[in-house]
Amino acid sequence: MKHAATSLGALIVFAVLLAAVVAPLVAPHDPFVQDLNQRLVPPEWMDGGSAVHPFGTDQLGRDYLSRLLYGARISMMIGIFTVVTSGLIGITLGVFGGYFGGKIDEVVMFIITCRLSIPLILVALTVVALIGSSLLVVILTLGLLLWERFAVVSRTTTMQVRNLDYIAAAQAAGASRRHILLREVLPNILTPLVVVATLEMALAILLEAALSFLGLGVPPPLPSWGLMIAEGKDYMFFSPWVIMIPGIALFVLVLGINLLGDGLRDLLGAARPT
Amino acid sequence: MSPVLEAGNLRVTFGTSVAAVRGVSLTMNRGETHCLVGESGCGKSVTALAIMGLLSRTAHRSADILRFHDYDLTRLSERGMARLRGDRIAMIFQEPMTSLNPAYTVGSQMAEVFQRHRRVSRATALDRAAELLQRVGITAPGLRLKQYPHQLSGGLRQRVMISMALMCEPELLIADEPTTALDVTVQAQILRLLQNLQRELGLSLLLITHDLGIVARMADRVSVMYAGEIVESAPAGALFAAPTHPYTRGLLRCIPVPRQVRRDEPLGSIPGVVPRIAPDFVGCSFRDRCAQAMPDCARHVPRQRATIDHDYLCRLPTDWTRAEAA
Amino acid sequence: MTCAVEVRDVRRVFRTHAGMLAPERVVRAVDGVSFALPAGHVLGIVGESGCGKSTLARMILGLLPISEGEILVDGRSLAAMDRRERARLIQPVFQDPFSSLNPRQRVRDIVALPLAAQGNISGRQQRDQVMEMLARVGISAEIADRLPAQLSGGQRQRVAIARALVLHPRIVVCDEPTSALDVSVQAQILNLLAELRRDLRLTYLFISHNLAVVEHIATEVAVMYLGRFVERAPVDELFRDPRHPYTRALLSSVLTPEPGNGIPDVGLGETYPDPANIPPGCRFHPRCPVALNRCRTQAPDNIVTHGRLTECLLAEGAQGTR
Amino acid sequence: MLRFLLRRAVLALLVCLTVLVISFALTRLSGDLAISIAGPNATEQDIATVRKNYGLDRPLPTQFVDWAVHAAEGDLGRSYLYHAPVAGLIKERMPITLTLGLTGLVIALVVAIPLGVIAAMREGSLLDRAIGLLALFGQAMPSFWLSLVLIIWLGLNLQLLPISGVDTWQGYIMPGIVLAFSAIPALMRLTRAGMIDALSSDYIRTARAKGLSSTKIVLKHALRNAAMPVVSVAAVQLGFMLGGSIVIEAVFALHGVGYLAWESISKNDFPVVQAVVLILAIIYIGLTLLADAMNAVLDPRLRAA
Repeated sequence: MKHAATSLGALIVFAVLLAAVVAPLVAPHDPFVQDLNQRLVPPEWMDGGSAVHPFGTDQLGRDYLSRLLYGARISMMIGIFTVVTSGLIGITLGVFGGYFGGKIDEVVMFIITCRLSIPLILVALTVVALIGSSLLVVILTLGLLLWERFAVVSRTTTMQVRNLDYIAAAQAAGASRRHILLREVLPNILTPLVVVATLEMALAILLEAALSFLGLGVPPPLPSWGLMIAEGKDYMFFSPWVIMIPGIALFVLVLGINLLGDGLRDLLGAARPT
Repeated sequence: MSPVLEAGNLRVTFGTSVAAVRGVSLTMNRGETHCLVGESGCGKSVTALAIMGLLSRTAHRSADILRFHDYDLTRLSERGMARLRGDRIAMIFQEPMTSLNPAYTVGSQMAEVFQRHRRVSRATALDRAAELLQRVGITAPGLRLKQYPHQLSGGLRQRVMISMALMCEPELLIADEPTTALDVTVQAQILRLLQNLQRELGLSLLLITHDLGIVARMADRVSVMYAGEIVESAPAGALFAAPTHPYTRGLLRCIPVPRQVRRDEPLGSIPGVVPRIAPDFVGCSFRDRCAQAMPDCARHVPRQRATIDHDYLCRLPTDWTRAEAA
Repeated sequence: MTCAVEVRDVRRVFRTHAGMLAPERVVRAVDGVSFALPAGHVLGIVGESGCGKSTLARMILGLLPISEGEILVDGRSLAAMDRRERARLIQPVFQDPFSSLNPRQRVRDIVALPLAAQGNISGRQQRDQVMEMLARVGISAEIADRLPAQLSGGQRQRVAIARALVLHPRIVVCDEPTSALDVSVQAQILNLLAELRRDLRLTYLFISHNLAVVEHIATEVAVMYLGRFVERAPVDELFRDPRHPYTRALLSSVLTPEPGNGIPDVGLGETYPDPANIPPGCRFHPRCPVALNRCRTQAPDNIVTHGRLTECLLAEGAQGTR
Repeated sequence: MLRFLLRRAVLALLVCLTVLVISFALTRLSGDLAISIAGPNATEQDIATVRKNYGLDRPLPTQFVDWAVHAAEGDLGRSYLYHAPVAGLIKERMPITLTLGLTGLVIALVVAIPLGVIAAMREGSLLDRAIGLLALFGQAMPSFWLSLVLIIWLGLNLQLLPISGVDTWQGYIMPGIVLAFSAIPALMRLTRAGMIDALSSDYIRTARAKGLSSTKIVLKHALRNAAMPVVSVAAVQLGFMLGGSIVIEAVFALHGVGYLAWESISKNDFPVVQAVVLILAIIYIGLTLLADAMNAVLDPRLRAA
């Protein structure tokens, strides 16, 4: 059962990734073309739906399936690029603090505390509002904000590894600091960091959706799932699918990433960072 | 006189692949110190936990006989077993640093066992605790009762563990490597204390250790364990005078003994490592490391008697050691 | 002749903090140790946990900065050496073979590390030297491709020894190299260490809490208590004629496998040594069975009698009674 | 000990100061603040007036020091939008956000701790996995979407609860549940991990060897030790929840501090944004200090020897 859950997670993530890559090839319509005669058409399986718009249309008559597929691109880009940026920042800080200790560690801890004490969503919203909303701004903002768990986990695991005798043996063997950090420390702290990466990826996707939902994330008419929910909000009482479809997509993707993370943790035998 | 504890063909398996204890039989009489000795992973601790009913849920225990006085432990419910534990059978563990709950005072942890089994007030229980702390050589029991475990040194914590085990005057005390985590001088103090208490209280002591020095100084009777079996069992004097199983003999040659060192002469050693034993293993588990091994050792091994109360699990005749010496 | 290792009044202080409301602890882990070890000798350092023996070892290996004092290796100051040079002279073997090998590297890469760190040895040469050293410690070629998790405790310790010796250092610091092992394996490793010392003319600093093991391998012994050497003597003399009361307590607490002798009374009290709180006067006096009043105030630092270091005010008198 | 407390206080002050600088710098990111304030239809003249009126023509360091000094005195400036002191606005809105945050935390603890304990006691069982899956669901649920779904379901279809505002206490239930959802997975996992650690510890084996009843072993010996990290994480989570309530306040139209901040960001009312960031940071720092203090009380090892 555990394996099944992991496989399911991997399958979901892979499917969304595939959808993101091939969206232009498989999308039945142009996601940006409005057709005011075809507004709020229900999905195929509901009364009044048709095979022309399998997932129906939105309030501007845009094909919902196409928008959903293009939306996958935004979520995956946000997830991947944010994790790369924040991972680089967080792991560098954490490993340096954990390995060198002393004053350097105090500075790292101070930076982490400062980051933790600034309210995440508020600051992200402010930055996007001030610089202007675009996909790149959202990625950079989240990347620069979401590194603290990488830093905390890599710091504590580095501190544990640092006290192990094989590090002392490498020092006694005359190995350079570079060698010790890259070859002795880093490979041995990677396992929990893989799990952190999945957690952060999920969080980044959710945050982008939340920012877009609040009107300060990815700008319209880009089909971000969060934005789709925000735009559909006013019509949700009579056309609930406009929020259900992107919401479920978001939920399933994030669940998939978390299932994968959980499975990786079990496979790699790492303790789950909290 | 009936034995305090009797185990016959005790077996413990974990899952389907690991047999930790494979048919251990032992008898403990009143006032006797029985040492179970062997290297790590030989099943000596699992044997103790199996007797106490403290195995994890993944373990499976079976036995032909497992009796404590008149209680058939194989049939006793968990609730019934809990009533015996801490009252008539007590146990102390290897790690005094982690065996006490860090969140409660020494007094609270000692009193709770007495309150549980004797249904007395907390004040009475604390008085009893103070009395026992004094008994194990702690000079300021009033102060110690109010302290938390982290405020005590390892030696003091082990004294606390011992006095906690003695709260209800048990008949059987199981001590699982009680001094392994302690410094040598403290180890000697704790063992001396245990020995004195055992004699004064007429305790039956099942002492589990890997240290043959401790065995020699403490034991009335010794059982040597290897790969889940008792390979040799004898009174301490007989075992050290005439070790018969090749493993026992090998083990004795491995220990450097102070003031008997002959420099430039290597210590005796046993080649190879302890094997992993599956439940369906047949034959002698020591045969791969044994200089005397023969083809027949892959078949069932008989338990032989060297003398009336000295037995060993090996095909070799009792007098094979004379040939080895020659 | 220069000594392999010379230690001059070395000290190390640690400051730790347990929590928000706890006071700072100042631990004087090593509190003034001096000795000179000639090449080819084995100095056994014995003492109980927390006596500072591992801290001393780490300072000698250059892994831990010294608070005060000086360490010379092969006649030159350790502080002035670069890491490659130091690695060629002195190497460690640690206690726990489970944490002393990088779990992500194969045995051959672990043993090659000291060679690779030198930076001027070709890959082919590295490979040859690694395989030669592995063979020497009894590790076969097929094991060289395994990960540490696939080895037994004894095999791991052999790998650790091969790594320490692959650069052919002059000095090896063994920090409790057998205390994590079973007795049957301990004997194998002790025999190997003794054999390698003879063949490769090594100098050992051998740290252990087990007096019997030290007697077996050492040529001289230092007894450490709360950060200082309280007694130091050639191995035979120390075991034949221990002068410090602590040494005598240690010796009497060794339980030899002689049935019927019972457990000896080591004569030490209920107090335990705490390196954060070193008593004034003789640091051993609160536990000492023969302490006099003056032991409480007068520190017996560096008392040498008849060529032997014995940090005890009663050493002379004690000698007479034996 | 005094030195240590002093150190902590200085550190907390430094963090506050850094946040002050960051939040100030943040609002100056856009380049010319005056252009944003004056709005899209403003003329050059308007912008110049704004710049003069708000003191934005002074050098940045002067502006910062001026603002910081006033902030230290409790004067957080005036809102461009409400034309009222920011401090008063926040004070007025804070009770709603705090009530929401505490409601969320209480719901989260009431759900997470028992689930965590049960999962730990049945480690590896189907029940444990079901609870773990539940945590994953909670983690994957976008809170704004969950809010909308609850509004449709509980508010509209079943007509059980009000869909916006906090005119009655029932108004806090739905947003509280949504907010709790974000904290439950972490708290539950922590409880479970702590309980598993505790249950497999040597002192639990000792307690069993003493013959104690299983209820006593679990509740007295294991839970006490497992609860210690939960306390500090709960405090930290409350800090995150207050910061994260912005989304939920926006959906449910709760006029708390989060809503105020959202409004201000959308309408370029930067004195308010700066002040909210600062206040939330101070609350967070206060909560971590509180958590440390509570741990020191709970864990005898952290108390003075």
